[in-house]
Amino acid sequence: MDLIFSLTLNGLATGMLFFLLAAGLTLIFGLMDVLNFAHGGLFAWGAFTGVWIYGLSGNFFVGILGAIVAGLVLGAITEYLIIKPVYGNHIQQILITLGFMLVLTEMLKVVYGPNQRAAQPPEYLDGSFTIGDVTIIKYRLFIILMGIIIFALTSYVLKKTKIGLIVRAGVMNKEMVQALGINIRLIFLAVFMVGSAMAALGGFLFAPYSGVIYAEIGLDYGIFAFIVVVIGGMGSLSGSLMAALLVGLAQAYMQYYVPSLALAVNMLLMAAVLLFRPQGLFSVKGVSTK
Amino acid sequence: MEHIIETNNLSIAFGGHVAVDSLSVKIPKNKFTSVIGPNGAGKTTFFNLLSGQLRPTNGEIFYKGENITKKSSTERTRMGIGRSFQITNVFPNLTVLENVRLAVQSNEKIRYQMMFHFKKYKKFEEKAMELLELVLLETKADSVAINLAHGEKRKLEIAMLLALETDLLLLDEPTAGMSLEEVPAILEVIKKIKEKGDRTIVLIEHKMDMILDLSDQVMVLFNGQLLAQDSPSEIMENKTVQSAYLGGLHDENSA
Amino acid sequence: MRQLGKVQISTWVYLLFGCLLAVVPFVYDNLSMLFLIIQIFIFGIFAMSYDLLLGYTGIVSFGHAMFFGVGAYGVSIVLERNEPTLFFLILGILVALGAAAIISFIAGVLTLRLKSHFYAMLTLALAGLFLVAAEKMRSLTGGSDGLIFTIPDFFKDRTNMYLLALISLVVIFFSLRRLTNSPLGRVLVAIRENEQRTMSLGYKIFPYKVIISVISGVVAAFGGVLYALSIRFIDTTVFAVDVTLDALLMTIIGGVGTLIGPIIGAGLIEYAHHFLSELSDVHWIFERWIILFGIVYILVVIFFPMGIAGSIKNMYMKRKHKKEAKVQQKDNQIAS
Amino acid sequence: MMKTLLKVDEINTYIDQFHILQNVSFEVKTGEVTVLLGRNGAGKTTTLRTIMGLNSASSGSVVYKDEDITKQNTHHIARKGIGYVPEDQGIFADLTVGENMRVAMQKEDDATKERMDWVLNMFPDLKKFWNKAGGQLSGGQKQMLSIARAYINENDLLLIDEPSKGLAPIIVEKVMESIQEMKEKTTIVLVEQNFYMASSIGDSFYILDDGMTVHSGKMNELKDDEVLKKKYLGIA
Amino acid sequence: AACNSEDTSGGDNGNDQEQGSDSEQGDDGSEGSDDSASKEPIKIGVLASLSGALEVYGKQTQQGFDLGIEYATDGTMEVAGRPIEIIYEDTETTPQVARQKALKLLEEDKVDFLVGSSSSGDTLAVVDLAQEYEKIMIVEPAVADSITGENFNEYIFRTARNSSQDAVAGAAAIADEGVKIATLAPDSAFGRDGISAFKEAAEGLGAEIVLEEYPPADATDFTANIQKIIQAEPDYLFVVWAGANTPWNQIADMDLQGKGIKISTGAPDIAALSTMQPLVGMEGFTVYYHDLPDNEVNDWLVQKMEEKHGTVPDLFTPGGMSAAISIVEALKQSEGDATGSKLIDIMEGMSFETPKGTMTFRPEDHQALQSLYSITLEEKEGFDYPVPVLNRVLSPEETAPPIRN
Ligand SMILES: Nc1ncnc2c1ncn2[C@@H]1O[C@H](COP(=O)(O)OP(=O)(O)OP(=O)(O)O)[C@@H](O)[C@H]1O
Ligand SMILES: Nc1ncnc2c1ncn2[C@@H]1O[C@H](COP(=O)(O)OP(=O)(O)OP(=O)(O)O)[C@@H](O)[C@H]1O
Ligand SMILES: CC(C)C[C@H](N)C(=O)O
Ligand SMILES: [Mg+2]
Ligand SMILES: [Mg+2]
Repeated sequence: MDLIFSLTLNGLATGMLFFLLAAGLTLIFGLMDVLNFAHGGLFAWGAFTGVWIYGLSGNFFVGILGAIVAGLVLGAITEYLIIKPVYGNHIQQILITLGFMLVLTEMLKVVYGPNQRAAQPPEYLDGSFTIGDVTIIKYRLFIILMGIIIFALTSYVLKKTKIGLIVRAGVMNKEMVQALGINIRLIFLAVFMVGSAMAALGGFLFAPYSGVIYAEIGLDYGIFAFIVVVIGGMGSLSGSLMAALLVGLAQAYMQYYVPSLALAVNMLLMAAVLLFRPQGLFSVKGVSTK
Repeated sequence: MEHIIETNNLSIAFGGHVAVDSLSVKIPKNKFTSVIGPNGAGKTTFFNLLSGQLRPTNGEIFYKGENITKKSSTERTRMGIGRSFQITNVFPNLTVLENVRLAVQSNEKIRYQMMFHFKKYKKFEEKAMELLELVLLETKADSVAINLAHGEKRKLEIAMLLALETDLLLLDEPTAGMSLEEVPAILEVIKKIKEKGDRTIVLIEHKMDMILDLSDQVMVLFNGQLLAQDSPSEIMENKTVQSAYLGGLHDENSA
Repeated sequence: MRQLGKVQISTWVYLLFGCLLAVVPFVYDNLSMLFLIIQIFIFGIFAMSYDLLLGYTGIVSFGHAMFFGVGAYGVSIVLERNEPTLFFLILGILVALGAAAIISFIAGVLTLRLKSHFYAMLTLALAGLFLVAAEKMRSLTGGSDGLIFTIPDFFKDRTNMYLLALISLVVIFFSLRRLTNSPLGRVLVAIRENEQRTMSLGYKIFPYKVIISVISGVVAAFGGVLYALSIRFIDTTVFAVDVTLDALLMTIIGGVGTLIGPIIGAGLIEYAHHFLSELSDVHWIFERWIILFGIVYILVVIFFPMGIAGSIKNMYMKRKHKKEAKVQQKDNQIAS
Repeated sequence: MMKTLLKVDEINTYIDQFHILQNVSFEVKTGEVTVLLGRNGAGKTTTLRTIMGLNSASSGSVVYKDEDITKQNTHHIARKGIGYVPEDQGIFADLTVGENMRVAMQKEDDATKERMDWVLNMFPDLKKFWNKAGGQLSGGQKQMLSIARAYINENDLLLIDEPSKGLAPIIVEKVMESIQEMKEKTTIVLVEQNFYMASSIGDSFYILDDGMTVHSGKMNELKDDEVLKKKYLGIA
Repeated sequence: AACNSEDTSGGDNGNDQEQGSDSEQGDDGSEGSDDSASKEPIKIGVLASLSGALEVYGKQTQQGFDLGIEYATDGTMEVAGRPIEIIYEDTETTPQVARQKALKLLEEDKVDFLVGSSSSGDTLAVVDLAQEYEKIMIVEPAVADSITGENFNEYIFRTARNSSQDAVAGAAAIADEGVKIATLAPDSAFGRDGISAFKEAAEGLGAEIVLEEYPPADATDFTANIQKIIQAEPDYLFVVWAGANTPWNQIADMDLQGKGIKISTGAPDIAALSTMQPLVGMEGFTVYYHDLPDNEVNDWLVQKMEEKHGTVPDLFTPGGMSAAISIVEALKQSEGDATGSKLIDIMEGMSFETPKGTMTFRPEDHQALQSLYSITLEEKEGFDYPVPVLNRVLSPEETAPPIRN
């Protein structure tokens, strides 16, 4: 019982972490249909910038702010220079964002040096407590909380405003949206920036979780974010949440009960979902007959 | 009379909405049948069922006496059911000529040939060119399809259908958006086929003058059901058809 | 008529170019450069196989490394366990290609019903599973230590290896060119453009997709075979996403939907890579040469949005059209 | 004398290297229905798109309410009170009918609500399929949705590209009525192949051919001018 | 283009990819350079990851190697009258590139020695070339056993310690009669090999392995494994880990130490040490930490590093230096003859002084036996990372790995 509880809790926490890494991509890939392979670079930058500012200020939440600002700024640059010319063209998106990913990762080393860096949670989030036989790590509860906040906030905005609709409409037919009097360029820019900020935030929150960050985390976890979005279903925020939790739980349980398959669990899960429910678990898109 | 295609209790529902409702019709061979009905009556859906784009939730379809309900659209095309699409549906980044040539190639059953250059089959290209001339599109042969004006795409659609030389032609609003000046030429093409008398044509149109001019019989669909099936003149007199479909326009609209 | 003539001219041009390349090792004996060119040939073959999917059939795969890896491991395992004789080399190649054919057939049947990025992600997963398998089946693959093996002495000679790769490239290029220009090739393009319309013209699209994915898989595996032979060492990285991404990038940079494009792309990427990384010896400013390498990708998209071969082709077409348009305008003027 | 609302002056539009519009000029008077006629490929759609800023004119000007809008962005142009019904309907296929309408609404005030009621009354099908994805509508229903989307905002000028295409006669009639009704407040530029419709609601017309304006005049003159009709419109 | 060195702009921070024999480097070596110019230089090609994920390691090797040549030649940068020319090539941690660069070095630059590289994959991809071209290759710092094991050839010498040595050292640091040990390592060849060698050594010392856990190499969550470890109630948890997704935080969070389970692992380079803050108090071993060895060579190294680069030598710096020293030493004995076959005879069994004390190339598999260090991680004033403090030096004989070629 304790074991199940502990595995579940940790699975959920890991899942939430994945959600935080993937949430930005739900907007950028799921909603805006941009294959942004530089997404991982954004969370690496968020992680390094956040950790740096956290170190300077000594305040974890200032670090969070720093990461978000870094994400917004980088998002704006990325959208304007890299993404704008290639909306609607997946092939070009792949090429240009992969190129940009190299630039981002390498620039990170120029700015912050090539070494890996340690990251610790602030004291009040450090360590763990026990209930009965179960050890509960404080920072994981914090991650779960942050995940819920981000999810609630984003879904609230998407529900209450037309932004989600407009973005989806803009992806399907940009000209028509403009002809309806909407400045789609500005909206795409804004959504991209928000998505990047979410990525950066995810990167920063990831840092104390793993205890270490390095320039290549973007490369290592970028694809992962795509997996979560695809399993969840394109454009569905709640889908991404569920998918992330599912992956987190699957990892936790597999690692305990079937360790020999743990190495393959992400891929197996994605393959299974794609074979039996290709549109993803919670797709909102893909209803069109096209 | 011999019938080329028959449906038996054909139905399809999308979610809760029954778009085609227990439709049992017979379409006489080598005749010209028109299908009319209000927007959303299920005409296109009916075509989609006949051509295999959609599977019915209920009922059966017989083509030349054979049950084809479970056959794919590809197989049906090969059996001789060809169609044009209401929403223009071509190969956008290929040239107009290549669009038609592909249809000719399929009709000539050259499908898995991978050893020879496609230009070796020169007659395909010639045939495609002929068809383009027929629909007044020869000057656009080298244009990429996506760049065509709307009406030009409609003509391309017709050329592709004709290339398949199918026994049954399902035409879904072929002249929608086509200019006044060119409609007669297309009508001419359709008429020629009709006059040869060896093919069956089913036409969906909202242009009543065309329907009256061409049809041997008219089917009226309404809310997915068959409201009437009769000669064109009888249909025009039908009160329900007048009120639900034609409105006040039907007598003036004969320019 | 004119068109036919042109095809032949380009054929001669390509052949001539191939012959020129064949002379290279005899006049220019910088062996490490030869190795680089061999790699270009190999990745040219691999990228062409990718373009069959991407450019001609409109299928994006993130798992093409699967076939490359199967080819590389196939030949390596056979050679590692046996004497490095010509017989075992050929046997190894056959094993590799056969395995690739079977795997691509099964994978194709399983996955090809999926569309666009769903298919892409599924292939990503499959390749990922192959990577795990290679890692785990250590007695066969050596795990992440990889396999070192020897090959018949004849091919240890770099010139011979070079010629082998070149001949393979040329033969594959011309075969694939014929394939893509065949009636079947045209149907592939139709599938890329509009699957549903292709079906209603009376083509069954599924068999086409399976056929092309098998051909593509086998050609990719052959690329993997040559790769393994050229470095005589392989490890699990042949299954990594990077390998697929390389093929993808080469294809896009060169120009999707043209066979010469992937070869140009392979040449450009391999050479730019080589050149830029050497720059770091020139001055420490270039220590971060990877930034420049990334910028190359970005610039290609901006200046050659359709890839190099694609953009050139396009420019040529436009020029032709402009001329025609002018002629037409003149005609009109005369007529009116 | 009626005021000129829109003046298109000698515009030339290229798409890629193709010279599609060659010195097209026309004027639209406030409160009138101006019809653009011409055969397929004449450049009618391109003209409307150039006004909307969706294609850019390489020379010439588009003046709307005495303001040069030639080089402005599409969404700016639209915000000035110009509505557009494109030829291909421009439905957002994955959005529901309701969502399509919601994206289109520039304001959510009472007047908009009123117009919404009016539109849904005219096209009850839209109300019926409110939660259906736009891409699943029938051809005619899409056309209705496209028109409804343009009607929902308070527009001074409407550019409508072939509205009758694919509509049942009875709906065509409704669309004609609606245009008549709106004429009070809204000026309309109409591209239409249905000559019956064009001639009964049009006030003046321009005929385009091969990217050039070749003829213009009052609609009632054209109706009776058999020679002209035959020459440019192929109507006997 | 890379073989002719541009003049290396003086005081920069060691970013030069290559530092040729230019005399400005050693000011006391100015005589002799005249007549040495006439002599054929000795060329050494060093393969290292100078960009990408392992660049930090590559650069440590590079700095160490430069200093090693300087040290071994007393700053003259020449041996037996022949100047030494070093050419660095970046493998980018890609076997294909490594091989291409190795070929370039062998064919174009005609190097007499190969040194490298930062990853075992890169190294394995080139070892056969050493044999084919009959050039000595010094393996540094790649650790895979197979390099001196099943894939060994006689031209290969390794100054780096191999995985088994690590394992033996790890065992020596903690294993004893009746000690219960659980292990945690990535599910990869590196992890599994490391543990199997460790197990052999630890069991040899009388310890009992109660549990082996192999989470995926890219795992982010280790709690499931740690759960099992807690349940197994070992005295020690021995961890073999490489890669940046470290388990340290989670081990600390799950409070293994509080539950009476002591942690042990190899101490990594300084940057990575800073991530081991939670493991203060841990007993383990290390390959090198700059204040552990007590010998002149190391003193020199520490001082020079401070002068030149403003830092202390890190984990693989002494390795680079050792590789350089071994080459110079061998050349001294052969009197400048770089013929591979000749050198093999000299180098087999050769001992040489390095920052880690005396190393000896074992004749059987050419693996250098060397000191490793049993340490405890302690918090120290003025250090932002836990500092390895010496328990005892593990002698070369003690950590000699089994011969497996
Ligand atoms: N794929 C689909 N999914 C859901 N509903 C559909 C789908 N296709 C059609 N429908 C619905 O079925 C009904 C009939 O559509 P259909 O296209 O057959 O009409 P139609 O008679 O061709 O009309 P029109 O004259 O406007 O083209 C419509 O209400 C439409 O919304
Ligand atoms: N993107 C493009 N590239 C090249 N030519 C184009 C492009 N778009 C349109 N054209 C050409 O421009 C001409 C005018 O097109 P336009 O769509 O304006 O005609 P239209 O008068 O609206 O015709 P229709 O009545 O068929 O809709 C046509 O000949 C068409 O082929
Ligand atoms: C210690 C490191 C240099 C080990 C390296 N990862 C290798 O594979 O050899
Ligand atoms: Mg219809
Ligand atoms: Mg038009």
